[in-house]
Amino acid sequence: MLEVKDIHTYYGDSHVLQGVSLEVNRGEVVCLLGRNGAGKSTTMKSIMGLVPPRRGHIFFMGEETTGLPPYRMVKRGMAYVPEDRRVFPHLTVEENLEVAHIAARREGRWTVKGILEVFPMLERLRHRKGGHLSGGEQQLLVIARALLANPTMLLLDEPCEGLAPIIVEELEKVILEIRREVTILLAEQNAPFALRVSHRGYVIEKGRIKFQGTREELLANEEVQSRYLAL
Amino acid sequence: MEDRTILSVENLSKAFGKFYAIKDVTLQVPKGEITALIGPNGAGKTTFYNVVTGKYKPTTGRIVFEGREITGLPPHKTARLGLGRSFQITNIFLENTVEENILAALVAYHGRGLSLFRGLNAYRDLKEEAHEILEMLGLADRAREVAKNLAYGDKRLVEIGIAMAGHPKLIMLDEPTAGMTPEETDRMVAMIQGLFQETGITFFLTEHDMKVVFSIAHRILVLHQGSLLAQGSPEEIRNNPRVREAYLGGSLDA
Amino acid sequence: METLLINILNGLCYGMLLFIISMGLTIIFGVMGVLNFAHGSFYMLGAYLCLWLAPHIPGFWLALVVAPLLVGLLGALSEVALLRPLYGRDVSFQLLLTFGVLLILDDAVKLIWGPGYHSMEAPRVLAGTVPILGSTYPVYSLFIALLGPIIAGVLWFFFHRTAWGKMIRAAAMDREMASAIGINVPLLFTAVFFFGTFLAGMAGVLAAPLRAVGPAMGDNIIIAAFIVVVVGGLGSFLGAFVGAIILGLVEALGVQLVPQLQMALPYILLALILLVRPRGLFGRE
Amino acid sequence: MVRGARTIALAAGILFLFVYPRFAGAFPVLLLTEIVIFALFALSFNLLFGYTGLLSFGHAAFFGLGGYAMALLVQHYQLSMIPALAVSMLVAGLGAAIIGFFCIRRDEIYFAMLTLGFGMMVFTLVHQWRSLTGGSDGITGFEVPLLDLVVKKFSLFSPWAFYYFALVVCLLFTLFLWRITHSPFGLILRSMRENAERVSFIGIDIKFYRWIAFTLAGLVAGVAGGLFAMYDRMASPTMVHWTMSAKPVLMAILGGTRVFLGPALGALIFYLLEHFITQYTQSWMIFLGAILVPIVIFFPQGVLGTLISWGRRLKGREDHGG
Repeated sequence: MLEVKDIHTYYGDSHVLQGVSLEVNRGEVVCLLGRNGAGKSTTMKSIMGLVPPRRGHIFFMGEETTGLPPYRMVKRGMAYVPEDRRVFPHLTVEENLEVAHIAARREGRWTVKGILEVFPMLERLRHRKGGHLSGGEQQLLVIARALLANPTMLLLDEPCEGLAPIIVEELEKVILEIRREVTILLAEQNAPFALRVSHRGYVIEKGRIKFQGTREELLANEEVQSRYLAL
Repeated sequence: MEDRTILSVENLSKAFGKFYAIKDVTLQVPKGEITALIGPNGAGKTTFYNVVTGKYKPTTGRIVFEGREITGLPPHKTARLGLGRSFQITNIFLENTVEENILAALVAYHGRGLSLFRGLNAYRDLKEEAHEILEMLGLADRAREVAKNLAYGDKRLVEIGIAMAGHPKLIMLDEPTAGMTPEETDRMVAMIQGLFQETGITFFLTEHDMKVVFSIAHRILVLHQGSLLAQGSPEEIRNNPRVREAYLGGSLDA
Repeated sequence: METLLINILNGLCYGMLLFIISMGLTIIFGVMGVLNFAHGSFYMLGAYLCLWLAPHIPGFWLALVVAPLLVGLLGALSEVALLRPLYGRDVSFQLLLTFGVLLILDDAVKLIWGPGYHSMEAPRVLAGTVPILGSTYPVYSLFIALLGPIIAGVLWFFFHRTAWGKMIRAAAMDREMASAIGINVPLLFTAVFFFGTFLAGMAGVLAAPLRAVGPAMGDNIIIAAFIVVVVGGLGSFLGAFVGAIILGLVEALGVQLVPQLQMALPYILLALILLVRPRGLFGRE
Repeated sequence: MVRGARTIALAAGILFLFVYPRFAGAFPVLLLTEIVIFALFALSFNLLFGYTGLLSFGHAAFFGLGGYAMALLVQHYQLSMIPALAVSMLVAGLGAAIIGFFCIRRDEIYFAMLTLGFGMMVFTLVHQWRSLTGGSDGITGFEVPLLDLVVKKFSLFSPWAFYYFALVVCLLFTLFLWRITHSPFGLILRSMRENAERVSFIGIDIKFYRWIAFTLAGLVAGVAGGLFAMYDRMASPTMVHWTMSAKPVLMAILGGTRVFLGPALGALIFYLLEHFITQYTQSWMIFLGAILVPIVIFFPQGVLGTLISWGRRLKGREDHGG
């Protein structure tokens, strides 16, 4: 479904991604593991078109999408949950959801009403401003917002960051629930969490993929664990 | 006790609206040691830095540095008293050269900022000192490079260099190894340990990487949801069940 | 007493004009981060177009629709052709560029319509005066003072109840994220610039029967509009409304109460508010 | 190589400024006088904008204060040139110190708006205080004072004499600004432009430094204003209006704010454009605008800044080739 071929991405002069390649098949949850600054978020942003790569190719659903702006990616079925959550702070929960639904213009399972039923916590907070939610609530809102594009694939960038363990458990349930319908690429520092919900994983370090394998392979490889993941 | 403590914080709170980023934190930082403050993202570490160094005014509480109350003093005053800090997000003067980055801090420390009519090049002593600092950081050959062209790890070193150039009595590092590769992290840890042994400055740091924390800190403080959860020696923290439960999870087993 | 009332009405009338202009300015700034120096010139252009169109199409009311559309189109065109290459560059370049547009428009107007001042009749329905407390007051001014709140209501509805309005607000808060949920941001920017300059043009048309139409009218109003949006809080809807009323009243009452200082009053207001409230009355940090 | 080219260009430029007018008619000399004065005005503005990161939109206030002070001193007290200019400089500096005290409390767009506000208050003051300033007519009808160099007095009546006087004064103050920007103080200013918050964490009171920079910039703008009033034989409210404040902004960005002499080159380009366009048409603004727009788009660092970076790139290519 998604194929990233040897992309090189820069921030100004600094060469952040130095040839990242990865693949995600339909129905999979694939995690991208690595430390802060290893290039996880940049990979996600490159795929989404927020920071287009200077070299390399990205194929989504069989077509090349390298360099397409984010809104065109959304139209093709890609949704993105950014690392720092980024709800629209002065829009209410409901407006945050509405805007996403209107903007994406993709019909499918999810509607604003439907999603509020699935996330009862958001239903209770529907008139609250996005900026007045707690971190966990914001995280749920942003995932719900992404789902309203009725995506075929979801990019989840560090959903656990800064969340209390109880919320992380909640999040785990949500991901396990939606992965039945949506293909997911998950960037995480929290390897135990990521490996609980993923089928396969890549380890990224210094802008390069250092290791890839199934969940079992990653769990079994001690060198990877101690060297890259600090488990 | 009194003279062993360089920084003492009493009942410190900082609220943003209704949300308390720091709640009633009391702690002491002993002189001549490396103290680490740990806690999950969002625990309030950076807010703690910002309140202590004067970027934010605390909502309540008292901060005493070297026996002198500094509560609410602005950053330029706390810096002049000897409180140096580095930032989590690289925070240097990107369009200036590496040397100028360090020189700016030296100019400030030596009180030469208001010298208008003598060229910078005439200040041999400052240049030499800047050179020494760059040498110490291993950046001497990059002195004339514009800072924005440095590699990420080197930018982080410049960050430390700016803080060191202020001749601090207490240096507060905010995640010095954030985003670094293992090699860069090792280099940074060695650098911190080297600086500590050479200068005897008191270090205070926050850090994500538990290996780093447990290898260099003499004392560890754990912040959780804005409150101090525990403090003690690395051994005590390692074995504290509340800490393990709330934050560390499995990550201490390495 | 009557003069006071008359002056308050004058203030409200001028304030409402300022509100419409400032609203355009503040939307453009809020969403795109561009401080549009040429905004006053678009306002001026609206007035001239009204002057020119009203006899042709015929009528003021049609001009009220057509002229702002033309101004908005010109605005959209200049956004696409001139501003687009500058996004991501230092803000000062956008300022300079819109200043260049201001120079062009100001001189173009002089070339086409001459350097002199023109005046225009109010539309027939709104011509004449009404008695108020023993003196008389022009119906047209009263109409503007009442139209302002109506337009404010319409704009409020647009921003809070319509899909486009909500998308514009979302893009104002976080441009990158707006794109990442599927909003076509370049198109939205053009639309916003169209809409902002449309409002400027509309204010120009409304001002045409009220104030002298001349080449300097844009340069005078742009500074007033800057003051309004800064006093109110950059990007704030409510701020533009309240700021415009305050500035309108300050100017109108200043004429009566402290005539020597009247010219300086808006600036004194600006300085005082900024020194007390760094982000304006309704500004967000 | 770039450095060598720069030295040569600079020497050639100064040589031209001294030699050319000896062989030129009155009109080019007058034009050149205005350029030199405005170059200094733009350079003083750029101490704030390019070096400290503060966009002042009221810099004409100090230009105007200098001009009015000069005109009043010459008209009422018959001061000779240098003392009159010195006092005007101090008056403008004092004005800048007072206004700066308030303005430096805010930054970015809010600083720009505050300076605009205070600048226009000064405008209102000179516009309304008829008895002192002549209101909208300004102050006219004074003689250009003698240049009293103790051993000898010179008349500055001829365009040539005044030009050389203005040139020397402007070069001296340009040198003064250059010295400042290359001093430790200048380094702190540049660091504040890069990252003001970080500067406060190295122990610098950024407000105080901004205030000093603001005052110095006002001081030098006052010199430019004083010269301009003598050049124009008039001090008028247009000298203080915001449209006058817009000029150095325009010139500095046009020439390049990150290069010391960028604003001076900007002033030159501005006046040459004005001069050549007005020969052909009354509506020179439309052409200025039409030229400004592509310059803004294609010279992202201003003309001089972009030229220098092209030079560097060229040099880089040569180095690689050799």
